[in-house]
Amino acid sequence: MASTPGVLGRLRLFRKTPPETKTNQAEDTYYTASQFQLMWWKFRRHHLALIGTFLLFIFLIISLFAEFIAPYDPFTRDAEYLFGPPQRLHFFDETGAFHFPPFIYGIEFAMDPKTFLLTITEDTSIKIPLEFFVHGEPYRMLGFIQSDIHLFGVSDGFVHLFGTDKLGRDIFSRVMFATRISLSIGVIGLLIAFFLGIIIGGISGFFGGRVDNTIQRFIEFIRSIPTLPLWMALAASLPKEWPPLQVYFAITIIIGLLAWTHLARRVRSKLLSLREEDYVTAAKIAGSSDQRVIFRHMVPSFLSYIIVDLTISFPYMILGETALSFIGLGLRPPVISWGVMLQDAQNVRAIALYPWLFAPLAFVILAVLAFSFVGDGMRDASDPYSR
Amino acid sequence: MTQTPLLEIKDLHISFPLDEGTVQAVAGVNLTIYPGQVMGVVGESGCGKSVTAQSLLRIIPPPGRIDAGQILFRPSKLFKDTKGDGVVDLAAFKSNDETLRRIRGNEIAMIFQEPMNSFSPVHTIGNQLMEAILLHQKMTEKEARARGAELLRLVGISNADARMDNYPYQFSGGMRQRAMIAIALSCTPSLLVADEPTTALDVTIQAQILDLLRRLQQQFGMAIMFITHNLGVIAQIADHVAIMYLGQVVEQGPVREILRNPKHPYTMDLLRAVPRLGKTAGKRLVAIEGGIPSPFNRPTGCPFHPRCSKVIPGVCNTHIPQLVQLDETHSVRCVLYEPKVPQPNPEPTDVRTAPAVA
Amino acid sequence: MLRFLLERFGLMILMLAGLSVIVFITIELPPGDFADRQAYRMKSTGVRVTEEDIVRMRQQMGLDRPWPQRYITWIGNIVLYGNFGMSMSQHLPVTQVIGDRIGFTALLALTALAFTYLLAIPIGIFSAVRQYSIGDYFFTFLGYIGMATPSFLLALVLLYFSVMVLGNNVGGLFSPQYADAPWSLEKGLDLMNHLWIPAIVLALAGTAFEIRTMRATMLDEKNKLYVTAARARGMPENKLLMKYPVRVALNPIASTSGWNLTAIIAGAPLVAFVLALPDTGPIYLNSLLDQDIYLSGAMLLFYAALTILGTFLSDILLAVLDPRVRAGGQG
Amino acid sequence: MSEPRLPLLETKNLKKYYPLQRGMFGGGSGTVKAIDGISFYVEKGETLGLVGESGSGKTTTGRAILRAVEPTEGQVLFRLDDKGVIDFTALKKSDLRRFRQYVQMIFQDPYSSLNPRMTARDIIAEPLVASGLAKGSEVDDRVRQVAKRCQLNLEHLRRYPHAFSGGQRQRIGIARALVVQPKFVVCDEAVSALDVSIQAQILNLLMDAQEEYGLTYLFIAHDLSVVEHVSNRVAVMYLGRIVELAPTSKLFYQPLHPYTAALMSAIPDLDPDRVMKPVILEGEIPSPANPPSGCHFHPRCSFAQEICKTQTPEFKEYRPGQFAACHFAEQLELQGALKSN
Repeated sequence: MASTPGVLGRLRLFRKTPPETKTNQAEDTYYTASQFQLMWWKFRRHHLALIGTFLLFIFLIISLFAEFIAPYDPFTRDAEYLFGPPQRLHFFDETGAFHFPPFIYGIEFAMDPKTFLLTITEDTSIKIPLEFFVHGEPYRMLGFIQSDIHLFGVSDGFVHLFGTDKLGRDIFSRVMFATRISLSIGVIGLLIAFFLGIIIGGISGFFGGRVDNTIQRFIEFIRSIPTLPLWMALAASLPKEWPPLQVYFAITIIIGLLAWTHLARRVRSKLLSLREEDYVTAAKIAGSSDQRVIFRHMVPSFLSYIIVDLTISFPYMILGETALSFIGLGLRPPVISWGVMLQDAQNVRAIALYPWLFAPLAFVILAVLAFSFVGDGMRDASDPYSR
Repeated sequence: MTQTPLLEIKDLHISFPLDEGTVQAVAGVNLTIYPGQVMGVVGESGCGKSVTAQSLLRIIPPPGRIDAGQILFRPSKLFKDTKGDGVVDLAAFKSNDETLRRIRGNEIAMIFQEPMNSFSPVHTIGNQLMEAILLHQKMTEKEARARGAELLRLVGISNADARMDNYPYQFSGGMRQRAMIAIALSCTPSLLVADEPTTALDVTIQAQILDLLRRLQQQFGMAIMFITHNLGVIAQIADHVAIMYLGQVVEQGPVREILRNPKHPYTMDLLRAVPRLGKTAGKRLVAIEGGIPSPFNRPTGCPFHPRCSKVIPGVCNTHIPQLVQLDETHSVRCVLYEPKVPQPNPEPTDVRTAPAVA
Repeated sequence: MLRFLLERFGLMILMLAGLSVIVFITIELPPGDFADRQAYRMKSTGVRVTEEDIVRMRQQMGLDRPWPQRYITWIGNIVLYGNFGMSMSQHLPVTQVIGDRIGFTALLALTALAFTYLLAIPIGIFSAVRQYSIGDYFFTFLGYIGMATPSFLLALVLLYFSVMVLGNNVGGLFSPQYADAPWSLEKGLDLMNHLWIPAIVLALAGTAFEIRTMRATMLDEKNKLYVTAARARGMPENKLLMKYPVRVALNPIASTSGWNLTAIIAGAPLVAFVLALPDTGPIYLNSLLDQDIYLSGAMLLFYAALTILGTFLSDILLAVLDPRVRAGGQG
Repeated sequence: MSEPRLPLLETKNLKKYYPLQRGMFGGGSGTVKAIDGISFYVEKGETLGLVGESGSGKTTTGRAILRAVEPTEGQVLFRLDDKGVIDFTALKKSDLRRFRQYVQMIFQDPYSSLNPRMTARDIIAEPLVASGLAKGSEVDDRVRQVAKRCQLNLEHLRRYPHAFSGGQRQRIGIARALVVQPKFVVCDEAVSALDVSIQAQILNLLMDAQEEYGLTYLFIAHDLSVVEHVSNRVAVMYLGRIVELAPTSKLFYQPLHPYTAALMSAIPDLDPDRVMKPVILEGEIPSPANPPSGCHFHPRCSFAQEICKTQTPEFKEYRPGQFAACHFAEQLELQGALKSN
C-alpha cells in the first residue's frame, strides 16, 4: 500500500541535502560522492573513532619497525638491573634548567637491612642524556633492512623506560616486539575467521532452505560452547615438542577457528536480506549474470558491514591470545607476546612490588579500546544511505 | 457560524533544528475547528499536516519545537467545576505539563497512520485499552475492563471479551485500527485527531473504517481533524477542508466549495492532477510542474510560486501572500485575491533572511 | 507454549549429545596418551619402563580400543550410571574429584549473572533516559573499559585492593579457619566475602555488553509509535517509560542471557586460576596438561552443559516475556 | 473495438507456491499459494491493469512473469515478431538473460529499487551493460537519450540516488526499464508511493512512452482510479486467483464478480454528494497459507450459497471479453463504480 513516510523519516531523507548556504559546486560534490567518501565524512565526525584510528596507526608503526624503535634486543640482559623500576625521563634538572634531549639519572642500589630487599633509587649526581638515532645492537628489519641505528638510547649503560623483568630484560623493547606478535595473531586469526565466515555464511545465505537451516543450527551449536575452556583444551592438545613458531600458527588457527560464527551469521543475514532488495531484483531483470549481481550489487553493499564486524571481533582475538598465553597454554617463550610477558605477573606480589611488569597490559587495553572505537565509528558510518 | 470555536490554531510556527539546517515544518498555520465539525486536512508530503496534528497533543518528535503561535482549545470537562473562560493555549504548556496530560486522551484523542505499530507488542490489547480508561476516569479495574469490552463491541470487534486478552499480533491491521479508535473514544473526547488513519489499509478495510468513523462521529458528536493525502477520502468524510502546502494552509472552506470551486492555484492543480473515474481515462492528466522543494530550500515569497501556473514574477517570489477571507467560511492565501495587489518588485529581496513573522 | 518448550528441550538434548562427541574428540586430539605421559614421568623419576609396561597400562585403562568404542563406553556410563570414569592422575572417580567443586562453579556463575543484571538494567535505563548526560558518558566510558580490561587483570587489582586496603586476603574460597569447619552462618558469610571479587570480575564484561544492549533498545523503543500513542492518551512520562520501552528492552536482555552465562563460564577457569579458587578452574588446567582425559572431558562437558542449560533457560525466559515467541510462530 | 490483435504475452496456469517453514529444522508443513493458476493474455500495445488488495498475489504475478521469482508451475508465453513464441518459463538461465531486454519492470519503491552505490548514469546503463547490448560511447548516447526522454537533468547523471527526490528517482527507474527498448513492461505499483502532483507527472510519462515506443504494460496497482485511468482491460485478483477480467469500462460499469463490486464500492468518490456506500465485507482477507475452500471469497460474500463452499468456480467468459470466476455471475445484478446516466 502507499504510505507516505512519517515526518521524521522524511526529515532524515532530506538531512542529506547540504545546507543552502553551500555553493552549487559543494552541493554537486556531495551528490556525486561515492559510498566511501560518504562513509569517511560520517566517520570523521566521530571523535573517539579518530583517536582510535590514530592509536592503530601507532600500533602499526610499532609492529613494522619494532627493531628500530626498541633500543635493545628483547633478550639482551642488563644483569645489574633485575626487576628494575622504570627510569623517568627528566627535562628539568634540580636547578630547573631545561634539557633536550631529556636525561635519566643514574641508579643507586641499597639493601634494606631488615627485609634484605634490594631498593633502587635515582642517583641525581649522574645525568645520562638520552640520544636519538644512536648506534646500538645490529638488527635486520622486516628481514632485509640491515642496520644498527635505534630510535633512541644512551651511550653509556642502559635506559629502561618501562623497567626490567626478572632477568633484567628491557620491558620497553620486549613490549615493542610483543606488539608485533600479538597484533599479527589478531590479524591472521581474523583472516581465518573472515575466510570461514564468508564461505560458510555465503553458502548458507546463497542456497537458503535446508542447507541454511542446518548451518544455522550448527552455528548455534558452536556458539553454545564456552570459548575459553575449548580453546584451553585445544591449545593443551598441541604437542609439547612443537617448536614455538609452529605453536604460534596453531594457536592462531585455534583462535580463528572459533571466531567465524559471528561473521558467518552476518554474511548470511545480509545476503538473505539483499536477495530481497528491489535493486538486486532490478539487476537480475536488467539481465545481469549471477557474478555481476554478486560482485557489482551485493558485495559492495555488505562489504562495509563485514569490515565493521572484523574490527569489532579483533579485541576478542587479542584478549583470547592474552588469556591463553597468560595461563601458559598459548604462545611459549622465546616467542614474545603481550600474554607471554604477563606470565611474570600472575600474582598480587607482582602488583605490589613490580607494577611495571603490567606494562604490556596497557597495550592490550589500548589496542582493544582503539579497535572498539574504530569499530563503533565505522558501524555508524557503514550505511550512509540508511533512511 | 456563530458558534464558539473548539480549537483555534493561530499563526503556528514549528521548526526542526537539524545539523544541516533548520526545517520550517509549519510556517504560519491558521485553522479553526468548531464542535462537532469534521475538518479534513489535505496535503502532500512535507506540507506539515502531521506535525500540525502532533502539535495539538504536544507530541512533536524531537528536535521539533513550536517557535510561535497559539493553539487555543476549549476543554469541555477540565474546567467544569471551576469558572473561567475555559480556553487553554496548548502551545504555551511545557510538554510534560499536568494539565496537558489531562487533556491528552481525555479531551483530545488521536489515532495514527500505522495501526501495526501503534500497539506495544508485549501488552494485551485490553491492557492498553484499559490504560486509557483508568488514566482519566474514576473506575475500578473491573469496571474499566467491562467498559473496554463494550468499546471493542462498539467499534465492531466480535467476541470482545475474549479479544481483550489478545496480543496485537493476533489482530489484523483493520482490527487494530478499530481497537485504536476504541481507545481514542474511551473518554468521549471533544476532538479526535486522525492522522492518515486509513492510508496503510486496503481499500475495502478503509471503507469500513471510514464508515465506522462517520457513524461514531454522529453518535458521539465529537469534532474530528482528519488528515490525509487522499482527496477522495476527504470528500467522503469531511465537512470542511484545509489544503496545506509547505507548512501553510493555502485554502480553507466547506468541502463542496473547495472541491467544486477551488480558488488557490495549488488546489485547482491538485484536483486536476488526480485521475477521476470515468472522466480522465486515456487522457493526459494536468500535472503540476516540478517537485516538492526540499525543506531546506524553502522558496521565497509564496511557497508554491515555483510550480504555480499563475505566478506573477516579481510579486509571488517576494511577497508572502496574506490570508484572504472570500466569504464567511472560505479563505485563501494567494496574491490573486488580495484587495491591494503589491507592485512587482524587480529585485527580489531574500525573504528567507527576514523573520517569517512580523 | 508447551510445544515450544518441548521443542527447545529436544534441541537441548540434541545439542548435549553433539557436544559430548566434540568434547571427546577434543580431549582425544593430542598425540600420545596418558600411558605415554605416565611412562615418561616414571622414567624421569628413574623407574625403568618397558614397551610392554606401556601396552599393559594402556590395556588397563582401556586406551587401546578405537575411539568410537571408547566414546560409547564413556557416554554410556555417564548417561546410565552417572559414572564419568576415573581420574587417571588422582586414581579417584572423576565425580569425586570435581563433585563438590561443581557446586561452587555454578554458584559463582549464578552470582556473577545476578550481578550483571542488577547493575546493567538500572544503568542501561538511566543511560537511555538521560542520553548524552554526564552520567551516560561516564557509564559508556566505564563500559568501554570493562570490555577492554582482561578479566585476570581486574581480578588481580581487586585482590590487591582487598589485601592492601581492606586488609583481608580473599584469595581462595574460605578463610583458613573456616576451610574445614562445618557449615555455619559465619562460614556462609565468609564464603560471600570471598565470592564477591570473582563474581564482580566475571560479571564485568557481560555488564558492559548488557548496558549497551539495554540502552540501545530503550533508545530505539522510546521513539516507536506505540510509545507516542500511549503518551497521546495521557500517560505520565515516567510510568510510560517503565511500562513500555523498559519492558520491551528486557526481551533482548533475556534472549542474550544464555550467551552471557556462556561468557561467564568461559571466563571462570581463568579467574579461578588467578584467585586460586578451589573451583574447577585449576583442576581443569592441570587435567589438560596431564592429558587426564576423563577428568578434563568431564569438566569440558560440564562447562558446555551449563551453557546449554543457560541457553535453554533464556529461551524459556524470552517465551515468558514475549507473547509472539510463546505462540511459536516467529520463534 | 479494433480488430483482435495477437497477444504479446500469455500466462497459462501460472503458480507460485512458497513452502511454509515451521519448527526448528525447517520441516515444511504446508505451502503458501501466493498465486494459484493465473491465466491471462496481454495484447500488443495495450495496458492490462491488475488490481487486488494486499496478499492477493498481484506483485508475485508480475515477478513470476519476469522470473524475478521462479514460478512453481505454468507457462509464460511471449510472442516476438522475429523470433516466434518463446516460453519464458522454459528458458535456461543463460538464454533467459538474452531475452531480458524485451521484458522490463518498474518498481514501486523509488528508494529501494535503485542501488545507492551507483550513479544515476550507471543505474540507467545497467541493462545495456549487463547484457552487452551496447558498448563504449553508444551506452552513453543511449543513456542520455532515454534520460532526456524521462525529463531528467542530464548534468545530474553523475549523481548518486541520494541526491534525487522520489519523483526523480522514479524517472531514473523508468529510464532504466526503457533504455533497452523493451516490448513489455511490468509496472509494479509504479506510482503508489508518490505524491499526487508527482503521480500525475509519472502517469503522463508512462502513457507518453507507451505511445512513443509502442509499449505493452502490465499495470499492477491497488488504486482503482489510477487503474481505470491507464488500463484498457483490468484483471481483479483475490487470494492468488483472478476472479474477474474485463475491458475497463465493462468492469467499472457492470462487474460480474461480487468481490469486484465490493472493491469498487469502496472507492472514495471525489464528489462529496455521491456518498460512498461500501459493500461491507465480513472480516478480513484470509491468509493465503490457509485459504477457504471452494470459492476463496465465499466467507465474505453476501451472495454465497452452499456450492460456493465446496466447488471452485470456473473462470469463464460470460460476456464478450469479460471473464469471471463466480457460480452466480449470470444471476447477480451488481453495481460498478460507474453508473451510466
